[in-house]
Amino acid sequence: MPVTSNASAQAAPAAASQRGRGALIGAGLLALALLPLVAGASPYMLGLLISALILAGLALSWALLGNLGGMVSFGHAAFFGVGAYGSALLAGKLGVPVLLAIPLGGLIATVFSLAMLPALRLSGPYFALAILAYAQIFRILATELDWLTGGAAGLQRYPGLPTVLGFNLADRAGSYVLVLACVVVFALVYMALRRSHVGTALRAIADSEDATRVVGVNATVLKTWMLLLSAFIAGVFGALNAHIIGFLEPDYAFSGIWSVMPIIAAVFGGYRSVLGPIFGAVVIYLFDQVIAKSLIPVGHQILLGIVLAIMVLLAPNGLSGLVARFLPRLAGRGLSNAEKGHA
Amino acid sequence: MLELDAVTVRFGGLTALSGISFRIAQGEILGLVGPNGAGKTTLFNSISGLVKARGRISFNGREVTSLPLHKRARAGIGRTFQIPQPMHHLTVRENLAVAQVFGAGRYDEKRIDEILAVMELSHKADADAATALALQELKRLEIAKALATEPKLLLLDEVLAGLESNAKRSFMLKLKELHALFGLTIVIVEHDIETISGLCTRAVVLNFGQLIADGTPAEVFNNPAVVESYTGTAHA
Amino acid sequence: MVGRTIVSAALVFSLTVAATATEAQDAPKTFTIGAHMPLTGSLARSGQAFTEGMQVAVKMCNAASPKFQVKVDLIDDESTPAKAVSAVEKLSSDGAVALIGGYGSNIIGPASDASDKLGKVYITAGAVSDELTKRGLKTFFRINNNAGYERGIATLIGDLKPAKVSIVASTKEAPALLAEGLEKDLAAKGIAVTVHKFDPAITDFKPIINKIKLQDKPDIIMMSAYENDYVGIIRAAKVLKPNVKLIVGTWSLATPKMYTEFPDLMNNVVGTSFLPFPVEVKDEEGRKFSEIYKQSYNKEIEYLSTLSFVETMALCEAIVRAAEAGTLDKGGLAAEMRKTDRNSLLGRIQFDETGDNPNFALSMGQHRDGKIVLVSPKSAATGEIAYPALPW
Amino acid sequence: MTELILQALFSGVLIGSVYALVALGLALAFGAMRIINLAHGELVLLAAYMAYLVESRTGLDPYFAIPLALVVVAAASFVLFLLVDRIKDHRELNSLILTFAIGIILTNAILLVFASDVRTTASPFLQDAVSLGDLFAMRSEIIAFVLSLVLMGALWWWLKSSWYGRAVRAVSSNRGAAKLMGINPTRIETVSFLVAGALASFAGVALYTMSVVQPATGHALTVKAFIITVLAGVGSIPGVFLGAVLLGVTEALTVTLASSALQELAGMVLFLLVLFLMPNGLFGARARRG
Amino acid sequence: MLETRNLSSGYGAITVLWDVNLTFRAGALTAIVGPNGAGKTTLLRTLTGLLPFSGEILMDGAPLKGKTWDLAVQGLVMVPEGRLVFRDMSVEENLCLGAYPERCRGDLSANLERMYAFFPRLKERRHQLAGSLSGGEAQMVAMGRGLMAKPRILLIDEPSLGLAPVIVNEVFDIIRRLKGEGTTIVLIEQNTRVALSVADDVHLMRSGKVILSEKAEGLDLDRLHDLYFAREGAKEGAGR
Repeated sequence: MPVTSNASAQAAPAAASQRGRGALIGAGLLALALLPLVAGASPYMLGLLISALILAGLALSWALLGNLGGMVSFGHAAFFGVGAYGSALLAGKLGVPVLLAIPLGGLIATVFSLAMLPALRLSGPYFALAILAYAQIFRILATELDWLTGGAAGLQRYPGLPTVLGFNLADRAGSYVLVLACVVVFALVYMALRRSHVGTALRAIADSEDATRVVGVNATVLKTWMLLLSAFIAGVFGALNAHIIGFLEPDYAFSGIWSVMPIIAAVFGGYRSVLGPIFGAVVIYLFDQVIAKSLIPVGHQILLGIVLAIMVLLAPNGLSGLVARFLPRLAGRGLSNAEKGHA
Repeated sequence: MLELDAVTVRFGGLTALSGISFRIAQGEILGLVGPNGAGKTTLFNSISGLVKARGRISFNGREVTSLPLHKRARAGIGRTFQIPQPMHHLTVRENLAVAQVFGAGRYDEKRIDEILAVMELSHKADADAATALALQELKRLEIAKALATEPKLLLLDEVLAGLESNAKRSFMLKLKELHALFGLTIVIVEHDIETISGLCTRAVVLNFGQLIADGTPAEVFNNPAVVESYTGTAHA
Repeated sequence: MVGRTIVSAALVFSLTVAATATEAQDAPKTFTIGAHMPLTGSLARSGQAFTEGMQVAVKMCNAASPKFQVKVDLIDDESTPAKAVSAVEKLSSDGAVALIGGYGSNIIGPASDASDKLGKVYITAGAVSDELTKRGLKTFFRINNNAGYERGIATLIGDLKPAKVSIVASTKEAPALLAEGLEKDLAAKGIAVTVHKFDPAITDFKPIINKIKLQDKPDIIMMSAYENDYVGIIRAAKVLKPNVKLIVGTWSLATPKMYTEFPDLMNNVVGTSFLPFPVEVKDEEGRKFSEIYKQSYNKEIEYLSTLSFVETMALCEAIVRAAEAGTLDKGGLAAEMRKTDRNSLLGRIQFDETGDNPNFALSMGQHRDGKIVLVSPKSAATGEIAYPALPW
Repeated sequence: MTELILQALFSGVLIGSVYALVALGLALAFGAMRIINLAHGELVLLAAYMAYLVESRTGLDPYFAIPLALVVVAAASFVLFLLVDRIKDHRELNSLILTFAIGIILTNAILLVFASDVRTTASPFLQDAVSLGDLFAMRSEIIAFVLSLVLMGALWWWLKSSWYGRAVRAVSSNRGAAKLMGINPTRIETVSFLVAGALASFAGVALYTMSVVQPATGHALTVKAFIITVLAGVGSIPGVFLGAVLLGVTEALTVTLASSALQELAGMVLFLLVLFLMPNGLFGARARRG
Repeated sequence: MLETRNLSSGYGAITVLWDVNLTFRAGALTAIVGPNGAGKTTLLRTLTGLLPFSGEILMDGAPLKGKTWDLAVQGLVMVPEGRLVFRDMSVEENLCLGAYPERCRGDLSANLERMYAFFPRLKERRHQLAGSLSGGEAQMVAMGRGLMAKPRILLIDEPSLGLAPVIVNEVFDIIRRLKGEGTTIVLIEQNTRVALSVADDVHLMRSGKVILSEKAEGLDLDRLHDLYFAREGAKEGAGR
């Protein structure tokens, strides 16, 4: 099955200018992302940004499943935790190099997600909460299988990020660049996928599953791929986080935070676009940690709740939807397909 | 080319189709006739794989009875829906591209252009399917989408309903053109005697899920059972 | 629209933070101690108690030292490691000279690592895992450890010489660790032990207690858990009335607060405690602590507040000593910390090479009609243990 | 062993009866509006804190808090309905996210107002043991059990015999046809949210008397309630009751026969098995797959 | 008593009804016949407020106002096809729901007895779930439910749909009795002969337009069928 860009399917000049503008926006964003390094941000700022980018990766993975797969997950912590444990154990117990263990962690999360295939037949809330159940089950297993996972006491002596070519990935700047690179790579993968015929077909499934299937699309297989890919991405970021934090325990690795925050971030940023969840994660995380916390030291998540509620009610397409509405020329189709027909 | 043998469909206690058997030859244009609730759409659904049927359906000598939906599409069974179901958030061209890539297993832009031209949709190629198209255009898109899968058999569900007589006549010509151009075999659900007579060489009539007549349009519409199935018996 | 405002607000804010970071060290005689505590989520209670003890210590410290003043900057770490690490980094860049850490080894581990990288002294009373002191950090200190809890409880139980003990333990990290250690300790003393681990989510403990009642038939039920679990477990025991002689628990149990809130459940229950109640503090410091605490928070001192009071006092004193010696900004604080040797409500405080307090041992207190009587070890005891004795 | 199992069954039934109250509210709102209210557990929790407020401030029995809880929780439920009703697009997804957000808001609001301390009744009377032969329970559990049965009976009667109740069932059964009967579905949805709020009020007070509550408890309650509605299938009160008891008993038996650490696991596995293998739930009349 | 003026309506961007002008006389049974796709059900859905429209609908000379449920309360009651009963409720509960408008609630048991007298078969099955009924019985439940609302105008949607001829006769016997009681009825039917057997006025619809409006008495059935099937040579035309 050919998975090629359908850019050619659009009128050529328009596509070229679109691509040009896309590249320009991309370069601008990347420059913006590298600014903290150049400007010499404090380790604290970098630390915040690293956490925000981990969340961004997770939100991207959540949005991919939600947007292309048409499935809302309430249990992305399942993939995140499995990826974290997988990578930490590979590196800690088998001595696999950390940079190899991280993608393998993602792969292990993918393998575990195979257990969720029966859930693909479910719709809406049933799927969402079935995944939540998986996250709980994995958490309990991680607690109970203490010969492997160290049980409730967790894992703390496994390698951190290495130094590559004299570049220490374990320090703040290094970790930041690595996590940023991963976010960029997966965002590009997501974009390419969305523009491919498979991506078009997946959008079509969201419109009308029957109509799409009668033209030869195997909806189940495509959705399965999206679940596996989403699990892989979440697993990779779980693994990254594990090696940056240097400590794992079941309650942390499978914490509800990893299920909740990506939803908030993606909805806030606009889960139907690629960049929305990433921006959403960065903005929401910084808002929560820097502003909300200083306003309400205890219970500052109430502000997150309020922001989320307001976004769902007033701007269901999130930030990217708002951007597309107010700055249509700047945003173009690259930033958001969200507004089309969803208003 | 298509063979139905004792095809039966039940929903719970309700029998929607019972023991339907007939054949369609290569190149035929067959009219499928019957009052509301007779089982015409169910028959389409069971041929295209949307509902599970008992009995035997074979297509080009291959049994497809239990084949999943998308595999039947790839085998060459294309269909339209009575209420057009475009992929809303895709452009017209994207609609066709998806159908072609997945249904025909290849991507050929020339052919898409050709189909767009034949279906008179070229000017709308990059318009959003749901928001920018009128009903008649949606119906043409519905057919174009099916054509993009490169079907051998095309099942058309009331594509002519709601058209003015002139529009109907020109659309009939269009269907004949398609039939010749793409070497299709067509089954069409339609109520208009005029249309059936003008378009089809043969008509099959369903009522209460049973096949009650099979013959040339003239034969069929003069069959008292058929007329009665539409108009009912005078109440004594 | 909303989003854009937030973005710009966030940017402005973070720039301000970055700007103030460089100016913060202007005040010549006031030093900032950074602290991160869980103030939200299920551990918020513990964070709150820690914070209270810490604040009292700062007040007392400042009163005693006219030349140097200390203040505390507090950040909610939400019980998540990444946020604790961020907090350490933020506090440090805001000019904190040392850090006081929150609750749970999973938090303390990464946070103290970060602190070590920044060269800042980090002290905690909320992490008992042995792993933490095996890392060879030079700036890490703690006043309590799992070994101490284990020893305290094992001593008490060993003295009572039961034939059989059932341990009910939460699968959370610290309780699970303690239960594991105790199981070994008690077995070594020839006591038969069964452990019942439970998921922290459960609320109905009757099935566990019934199993203990009908299958284990122990002399003592030992609870390694948290407050909400204690209430559930003792309630279930009160309903099923297993034929045991004593109910023992650990942290946050033998406190006046627990008795005030759950008077029907607590009588005769034994838990870790440093002080009897009504407070009979022999030394001046302890008396003052409980006085100020009562004034500030209108309640009796709590177990966790006591812990954080002691660690904060030790830290403040070391800061003052280092400031006087002029080594504070030259990394001399860790050395000053190692010189600590003082008596406290927890007994003698010293820090070894790993930063651990080798003297840490626990007293056990028993609820007795609204009073708390220290019953073990013999050296600290203020009364005889009531045994057998039950809340019902 | 028999004694153990009998006690486990007994405990399971008692706790299950309160789970049932929690789940009924969720199921009712779901039936009428096809929306899973993810803030339902927080509504229950809100009622529990009202009980705490009344008990700690006035020294009265927690049951006296029921009127206050009814007012506060029904009001919260009503506001929640108004907000959910504003959602027009992608209702299934957006309503999930919205109610989820409201759950976060309520949890943190409770935390801000009531602090994170563990709360439960202080009444010695309610905590006293009651024994039925070899079976033991707390008095508050027995009261909650009876309360739950009475409320379920009342709800059953209401749905069966009152005009509003019938309308609620009609809207759940076939929204389009209900309109033709002169039923204004929006009004009926409002009513069902109010009734769900009322059930949550009772459930919360009962929970406060027999268990401990903390601000973070709400989410777990929602998940339990959802599991029960899945076990029960859509559309029957006895189904919800049996589903809830089944969950309670499964949990208690897991503790008794295996390990208490696996209790939550058992619930989740049961949930997934029923979800995957029995599309109609154990006792439900209708399929839930679209 | 009910009248439409230049009524157009449809689904979203899709117009199905084009400038429909119809008058339904009080106390009469008006049948609207036509092949499927003609817009008959769309007309009914528009009249009951389920679809937005342009043009006017007048009841007793005043524009019809309100949502579907308000119209039901005002006495404009629709009997949908039998599949739209409340399947998981009993027959009696279905009937009770028909009396939901407040003006009908008072004498519920008398009202029920009246229905059971009309449909003795339903009395036998009063406690059975409506979802388990046969097609004819479900149709009777739908009609009984509509009658419980004491309608001023009863709109019946294709009562013969999917029913065997014997059952169709039974259903139409009931409609004839209803008409005898003076209820104003609008009947949508593709089955022309049965429709004509009970109707006072007949309208033929095709492709969203009314192409024939006549009194049922003396109507030339062949001409009707020529128009119905759009047979060659048939001339469209409306005449009274």
